[in-house]
Amino acid sequence: MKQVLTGNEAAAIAAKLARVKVISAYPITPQTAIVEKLAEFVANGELDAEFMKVESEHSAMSACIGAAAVGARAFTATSSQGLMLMSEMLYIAAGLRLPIVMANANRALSAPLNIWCDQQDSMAVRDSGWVQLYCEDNQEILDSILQAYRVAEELMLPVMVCFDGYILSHTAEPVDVPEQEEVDDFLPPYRPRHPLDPAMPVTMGPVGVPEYYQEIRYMLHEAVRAARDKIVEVDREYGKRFGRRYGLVECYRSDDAEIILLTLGSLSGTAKDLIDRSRKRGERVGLVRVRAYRPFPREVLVKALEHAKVVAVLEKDISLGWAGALFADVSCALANVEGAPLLMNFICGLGGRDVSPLQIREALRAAARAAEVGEVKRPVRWLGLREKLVGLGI
Amino acid sequence: MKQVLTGNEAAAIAAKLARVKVISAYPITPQTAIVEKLAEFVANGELDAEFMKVESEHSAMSACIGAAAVGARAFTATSSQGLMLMSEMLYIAAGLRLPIVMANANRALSAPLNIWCDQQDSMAVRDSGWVQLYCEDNQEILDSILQAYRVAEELMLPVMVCFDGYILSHTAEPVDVPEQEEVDDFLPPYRPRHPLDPAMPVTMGPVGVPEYYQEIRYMLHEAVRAARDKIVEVDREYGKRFGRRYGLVECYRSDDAEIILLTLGSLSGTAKDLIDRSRKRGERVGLVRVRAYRPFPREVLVKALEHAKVVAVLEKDISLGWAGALFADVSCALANVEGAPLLMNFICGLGGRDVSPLQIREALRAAARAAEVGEVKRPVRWLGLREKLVGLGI
Amino acid sequence: MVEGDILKIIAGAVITEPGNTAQTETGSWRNFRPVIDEAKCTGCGMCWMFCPEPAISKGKPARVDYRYCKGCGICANECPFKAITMVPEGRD
Amino acid sequence: MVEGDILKIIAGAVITEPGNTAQTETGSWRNFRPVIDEAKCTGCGMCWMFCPEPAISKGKPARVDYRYCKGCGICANECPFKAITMVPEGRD
Amino acid sequence: MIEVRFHGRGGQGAVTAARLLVEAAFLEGKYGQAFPFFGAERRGAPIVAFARIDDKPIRTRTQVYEPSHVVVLDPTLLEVTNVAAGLKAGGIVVVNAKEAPTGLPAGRLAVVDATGIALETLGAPITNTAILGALARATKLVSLDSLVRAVGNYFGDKLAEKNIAAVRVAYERTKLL
Amino acid sequence: MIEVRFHGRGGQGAVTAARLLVEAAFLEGKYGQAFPFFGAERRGAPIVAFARIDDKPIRTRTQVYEPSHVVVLDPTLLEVTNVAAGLKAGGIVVVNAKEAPTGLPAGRLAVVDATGIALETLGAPITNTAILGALARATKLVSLDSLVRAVGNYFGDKLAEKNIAAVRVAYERTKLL
Amino acid sequence: MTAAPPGIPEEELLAPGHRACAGCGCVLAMRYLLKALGRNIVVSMATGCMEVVTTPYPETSWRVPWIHSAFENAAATAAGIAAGLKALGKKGVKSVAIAGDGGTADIGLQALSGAVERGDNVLFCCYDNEAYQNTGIQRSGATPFGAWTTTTPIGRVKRGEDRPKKDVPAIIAAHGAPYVATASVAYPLDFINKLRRAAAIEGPTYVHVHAPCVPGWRIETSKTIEVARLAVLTGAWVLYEIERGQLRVTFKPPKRRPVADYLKLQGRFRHLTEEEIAQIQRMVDEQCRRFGIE
Amino acid sequence: MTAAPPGIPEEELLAPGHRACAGCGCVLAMRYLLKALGRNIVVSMATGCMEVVTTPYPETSWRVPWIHSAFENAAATAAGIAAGLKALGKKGVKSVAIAGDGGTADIGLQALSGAVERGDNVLFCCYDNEAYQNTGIQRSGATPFGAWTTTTPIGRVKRGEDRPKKDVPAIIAAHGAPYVATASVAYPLDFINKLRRAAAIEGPTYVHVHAPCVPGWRIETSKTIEVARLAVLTGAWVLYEIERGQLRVTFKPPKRRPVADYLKLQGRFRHLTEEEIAQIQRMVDEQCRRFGIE
Ligand SMILES: Cc1ncc(C[n+]2csc(CCOP(=O)(O)OP(=O)(O)O)c2C)c(N)n1
Ligand SMILES: Cc1ncc(C[n+]2csc(CCOP(=O)(O)OP(=O)(O)O)c2C)c(N)n1
Ligand code: SF4
Ligand code: SF4
Ligand code: SF4
Ligand code: SF4
Ligand code: SF4
Ligand code: SF4
Ligand SMILES: [Mg+2]
Ligand SMILES: [Mg+2]
Repeated sequence: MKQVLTGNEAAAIAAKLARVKVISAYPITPQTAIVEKLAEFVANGELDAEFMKVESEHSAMSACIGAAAVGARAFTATSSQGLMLMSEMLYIAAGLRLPIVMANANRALSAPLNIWCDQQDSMAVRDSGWVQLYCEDNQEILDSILQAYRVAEELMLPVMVCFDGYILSHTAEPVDVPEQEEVDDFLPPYRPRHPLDPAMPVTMGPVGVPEYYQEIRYMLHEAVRAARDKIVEVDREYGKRFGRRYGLVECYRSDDAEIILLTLGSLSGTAKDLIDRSRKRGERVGLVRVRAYRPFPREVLVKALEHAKVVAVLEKDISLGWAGALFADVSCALANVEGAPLLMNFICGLGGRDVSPLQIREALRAAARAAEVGEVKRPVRWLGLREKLVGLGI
Repeated sequence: MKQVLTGNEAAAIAAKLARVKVISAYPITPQTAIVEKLAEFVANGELDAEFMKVESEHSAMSACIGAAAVGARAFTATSSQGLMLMSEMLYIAAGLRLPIVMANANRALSAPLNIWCDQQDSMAVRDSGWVQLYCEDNQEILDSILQAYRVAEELMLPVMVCFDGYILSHTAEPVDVPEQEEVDDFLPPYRPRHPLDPAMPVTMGPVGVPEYYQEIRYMLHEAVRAARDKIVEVDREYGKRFGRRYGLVECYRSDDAEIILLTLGSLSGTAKDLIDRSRKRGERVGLVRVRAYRPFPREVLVKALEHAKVVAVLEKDISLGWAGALFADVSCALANVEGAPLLMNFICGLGGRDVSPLQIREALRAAARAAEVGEVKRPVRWLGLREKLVGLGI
Repeated sequence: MVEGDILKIIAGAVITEPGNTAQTETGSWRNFRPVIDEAKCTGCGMCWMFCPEPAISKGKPARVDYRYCKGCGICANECPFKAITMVPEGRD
Repeated sequence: MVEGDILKIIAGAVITEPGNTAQTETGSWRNFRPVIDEAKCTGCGMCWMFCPEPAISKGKPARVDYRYCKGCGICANECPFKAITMVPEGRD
Repeated sequence: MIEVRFHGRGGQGAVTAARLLVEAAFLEGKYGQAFPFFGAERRGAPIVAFARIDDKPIRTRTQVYEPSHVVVLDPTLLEVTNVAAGLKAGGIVVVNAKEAPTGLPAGRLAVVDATGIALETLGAPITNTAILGALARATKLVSLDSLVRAVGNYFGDKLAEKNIAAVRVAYERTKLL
Repeated sequence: MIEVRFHGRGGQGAVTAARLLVEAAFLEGKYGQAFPFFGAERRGAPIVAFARIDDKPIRTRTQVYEPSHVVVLDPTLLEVTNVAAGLKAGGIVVVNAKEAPTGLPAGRLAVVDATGIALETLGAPITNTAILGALARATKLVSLDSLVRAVGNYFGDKLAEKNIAAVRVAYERTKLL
Repeated sequence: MTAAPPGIPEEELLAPGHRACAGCGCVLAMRYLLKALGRNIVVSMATGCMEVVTTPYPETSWRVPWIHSAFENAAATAAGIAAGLKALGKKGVKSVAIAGDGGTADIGLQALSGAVERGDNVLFCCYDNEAYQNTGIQRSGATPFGAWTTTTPIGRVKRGEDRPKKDVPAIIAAHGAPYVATASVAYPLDFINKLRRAAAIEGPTYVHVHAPCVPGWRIETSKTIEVARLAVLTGAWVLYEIERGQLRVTFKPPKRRPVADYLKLQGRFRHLTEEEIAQIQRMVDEQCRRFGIE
Repeated sequence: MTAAPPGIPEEELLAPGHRACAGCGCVLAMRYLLKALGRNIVVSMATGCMEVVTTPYPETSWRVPWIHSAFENAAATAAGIAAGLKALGKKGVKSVAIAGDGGTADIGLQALSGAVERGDNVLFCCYDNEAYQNTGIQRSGATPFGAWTTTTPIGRVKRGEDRPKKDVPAIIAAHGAPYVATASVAYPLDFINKLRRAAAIEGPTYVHVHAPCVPGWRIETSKTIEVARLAVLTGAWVLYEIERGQLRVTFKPPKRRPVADYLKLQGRFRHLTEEEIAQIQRMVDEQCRRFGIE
């Protein structure tokens, strides 16, 4: 049934449809409404789950780890400072191979404190062994969370479903909510392989001595890599059942494009509108949106980008003093690729700065110039800075 | 005066020579001896500082923030889980532009728990706005910490001095310890610009609303970028005074090399010995060691690598499901560079796995093959895995 | 801070003008306005003591600073002498 | 675990053989060996109760499992009947 | 695509108003988007919210810079905010006020005493549903019927009835200037 | 480059022994590196430590796979560890034992009753300084004099004296087999 | 009391123009705190309503040196400040940490506990509005039994908060802190005196002030003080101090009013049944008995 | 006692071959704990000596389900386990958290406090060896006054730990936990009985067991039990339980021995002067007075 839902509501409903058993989360803007909604479901008896009001995000993730380890389907949600505070536990959840699903409403990092959208938070934990999916709209949030449990439980990996704070979390729009029975068919109950169970005692989280540690990490690495195929497989099945598919990356009018915008998350929508307008003017521009950012979909991307002259990577994060994370990863994917397109990086939308069509157009124009001269002078640029800014303030 | 010192001792002595005012740290292997040594200095009256025995690393960094904010020179040290637990505060320390210096004894991340060396920990916080220096030996640890305070205080940026756990932290070797007076000449007392002081009340860490946040981040980004020149400048002065210089990157027999090993930290030493041996056999191989990893020294690196046929990046970290962090960054630096060398990534030395000369030779051989065929098939490979490893364990 | 049309930001976003929220007149938030009956006011200071902004100055009579008063009505509720009335703001 | 020469690791490094440290005989750490005087031993069980490994079994006389006994000497110290003597291990 | 900006004060329900508008449009088979612009402000402080309505799915995610219409939930805002900023040519400003405010260009104004109506129908000065009645009347963006259904769906039984009354009464009493 | 492997038990001071060897070499103008190989083991468990000595700065940071010499601080280790593993041709095994242990290749063995000497000189079975005396004697890696100075620098006054005695006595009593 | 006590300093170190809700009890607590402690302090504040409403860049309401670093570490930051001041030889400047109940009882408890355990020279003030108000009224450890919040909603199977209020003052007292006190914004002089006593002690001291939140408690903006006063007059909130282990109740309500008088002004308790109210009355009675209040 | 009490179960759920130091008191505590609680538990253990020595991959000493996730979150992980067990309808399985004194009093306090505040069905056991032993003897909040550790060295201007031992049982009792108890490895039956009582309660319970560490306390390997017993016999460590607020001392030393008897066996107290010992004696006397011990 279609309903008008905010991104947060879509996430909460997805968790409910997934019949999560343990919810353990801590309030933080702009994610809080997810947890509030789930509290309501539980209070009303609509969802039969343990709702844990933990005292911090570190404990939120720790409790999910405990719950998943005994074999309960666990869910949490957070943002920004919350994600940072639990970052130690993210690596551990992945290392323990526990299929936790987390919604992250993307928000800027302190200091200064800022509750608005950018993607610095989830980017900061991109090495952790979590699968990361970035959503473009509220429908995708709901669908991705349901898919996430399948991927997570089949590969024994945690999955983070990321979506832009406020821009999606607080925006209401029509979302198709599947029926519970259909979801139940798609997503069977979690059957853990080696749960903590007195009937069959196991030890989890031992000391990984140097004789074994690297192999254990390698297995985790390969499992995350295997998620590429698994995401595609699950997505295909989901598509058959529910009529919606997303894939690892989405290619939008990019087949014959000379200039390709590479994006993550909600700004892709605005960019697509702009692409349409540019196409109308005969400009050969297109867009590729990375949905599965970890594992990084190298092969698909190389294919999607290989015919472009310039790829302009727009992203809402920055490895301070250097470049955007997506930009580095795309560069890495295209390393050794002969005739690879020129690469440009546009940092934008930090801390809630609106990414206006004007800014995207500026990126397109810069890319067009680069295509013309066949060279990129300043690979990393910032979009939407207030113009007259003085000094380093030092 | 030359003394036989472990890396941890060198770090502690450096902090003492820097006349740090507040030490706030939490024990964690393999860093603990730094703090123990400093406790001894303070207990003996050799160092006039407040020694805070905080209850966690999150508080260790928080206390450093408080101390630095009132204008006291602050020092801390950590590793691994400790770094992860304080990661939220790392972004905040940088955002507040506080010149804290931290020693990080590089150690693997849980799970599984592993107390041995790799560089996953500091890599995990590479976006945070901290300057990161990686040391090759104990002398460099001492020198880098002294340099770090100059860079930190002149640019109002925190600096992390990273060195390999056990491999340096617990290895004793000769270190030249400068005289206190010489250090005092090089490093004057910290003079904060806007300390928290009732005589001139300021507000630090406000809410960075969307109207300003992006500009504030941009300034931070530019300050970190400015650290490239500052590091070189301070290093030059240090060299004049103490006779030792390091620069942003170290080039070892790389000028005419066809194959260049790109490294971080202590494994560079082993690799240099190997390079010498290969050179003796007439192989045109060299090494480039990245000392300043953040800000990433793009220009110097591009120059150092431009004539190579293949660059083999050896690193002790992995963005799980993808590639090493240094590899992605080097790819990014070389993006758009015409005739850039082929790039290969070798993940090695995780969790204390010894990086033997054999492994490095394997990397060199693979690079040589790539140079021959002019193509890289599997860009990311693992060195030193125990051979017969089965499945994903799922 | 913006000076002229130039954005000047101190490193770390440090604010060096203590108390400069005073430049923002939150009186505009007000829906009801406290009006002091000067005859009834004894200058007891209770309204001053309990105003969260603060937007009342002590004295006989006490005086409301309408630039900041948000119209919460605490002063009226707490005035021991019922000297303050809240009247609707801005409409009509 | 290593089976044959193949390394088999379960995802997440889960260990499915509870108590398998027993395959590691820490008795090799021992410098002193507890020797029980069977005549004196009453089978009171105190040594069994206080052995940290555990490496003593209850009974009259109690019996030390030298595969695991690290030679700490607690049993000797706690035996109410002084039935246990610690003798240097391995040398001569 | 139609874009509507709602001006209110924190706590007055401007965000809900935007959402209800989108829900009503949705009931008519349209697509929509409702979203707030939140600041660090608390209740009482001026805030804005937005709604977008279109016949095809809405992909754009930027702020609304040039609204098609503007809705003002609280007359006191007229003094502290330029509510007509960026308003598109032909756009209508729907204002909660007893009488037509001055200073706003005539011919593009709809006025309703939403506060009075809310007090009448709900017994509380919560103006967000009443003003939607006025918006529907002034702009024809959605039908009164859809609006009534959307309000009905959103609120619990008792509240629904009262809010529907507010919508209807406001729809009737709106003055187009 | 000379590489020495020390076998001891956690808590016995094998790491310190390696370090003192390097300090002694350093006093002779050489370069050195001393480092432990730590496991999760506690005191009592077998551990190893390493020393490297060379005439030029030592850059290599790998483990020692083929030691030039081996030092065994505790005779009980002979039963549980293959102390001669990887030993280079011509390398010497210096063992703390009352009598020559069996099973180790002869001609490459130096034996000293370090425990006895330690009890004599220090009053405690801490063998790490005594065994260094034996190592110096057997391998000539460092002179007795440098060793004595290194030990003197490392320990506090009282302890220094006793440990120096341990070194000297062991140097004397070492039997080369 | 029919006149403001003369003991309340005139100087306003909290500027107007802050963005707190009309009628906010917590910002009043901040105002009193600054009056009590004066200019020679350095404030470390946790994330929360008071931080957010007082420092929208480029503006600040603070006329004393102030820093915010994170939510959970007000005490640790303040401990670093105290250490820094000491190391720099700056005498006479007090390090003051301020946090909401969430930043104190929950996510910030450990940093506070650590500072107290170490004996750091920090005055910690918790303003207790009984929920995470900044994020929109979620339950905290300090939320009282029975209260509605957005994470303890009133539904078919759950009816509001089901745990008693976490007793942070008792927990800090159990640490052996030299001074622990409770206060209320309805009793400013008592609050101010306690803060001054706390500040005068070299070492870790703790003052916990009860301060209503308009939207969080669902009260009328004008009732903030009335509600806070009723908490004390009903015995739902007890004003006391513990100095070096010695407990002293600083205000005994003359004749305790029924707790319903306190509850009924607040929307967050609207759903309570007679029975639930009786249960709360029993909890309050028990608490008062412990403090020797009739 | 001249015979092992019959109440001690025979079954060994902790396997030998673990890597603890010879004479470790803490691993003995683990052994007793498993005897007390049996097979129907799930253990969540904090990083620390006991975790490290019992689980060197691919080996484990645990014959019950066991997880280690991090240092500071044994309680939170256990709370998740309890929630998971409940959600899955697994009755009769108890969630047990174990941590050292560092993982309890310092870095793990908040997670513990949160679990207690929420009323989670978790039995938390702290084994207290009075320092961070796993990392090589650094002071923790639970390190006693006067003790040497590597971060409280004996130097010219500082002489060992200068703060009293953090009283975690009192802090947890102040949370209103239904059961809080102290124990000692020298009194295994007392310890076992308390664990069983704690496990039987549905809700958060806490048992704090004093357990010597050979290198950390600088004692002889054979003296572990003797030293632990002397702590109790001198009154330096008091065995008690608090059940629903009721304090009961479970063992009163017949005639208290001077605390010096306890201190002198331990190298960590070797540096103490007569005067310092007298000061410690006064602290112990004061503590015993509080507990009604002569
Ligand atoms: C690590 C972290 N988690 C969550 C948040 C989000 N957050 C900010 S303030 C706050 C609630 C504050 O509650 P309290 O301390 O009671 O202060 P109040 O807002 O009620 O004044 C929360 C949950 C955060 N900033 N950081
Ligand atoms: C976040 C974090 N900080 C520090 C450490 C290092 N660490 C591991 S165990 C330990 C000390 C444990 O002390 P305690 O809890 O008393 O247990 P014990 O080792 O004494 O048994 C420390 C500091 C860690 N693992 N994680
Ligand atoms: S409280 Fe009333 S009487 Fe007292 S000063 Fe204010 S207005 Fe005047
Ligand atoms: S109405 Fe409120 S804000 Fe205005 S003066 Fe009275 S107390 Fe102050
Ligand atoms: S303690 Fe002594 S008497 Fe008792 S069983 Fe053991 S050896 Fe025998
Ligand atoms: S010596 Fe120690 S380990 Fe051996 S049996 Fe006795 S108590 Fe057990
Ligand atoms: S939400 Fe509550 S605490 Fe926050 S400013 Fe408003 S009234 Fe004050
Ligand atoms: S260090 Fe102490 S606690 Fe750790 S295993 Fe050894 S004796 Fe036990
Ligand atoms: Mg609060
Ligand atoms: Mg401990």
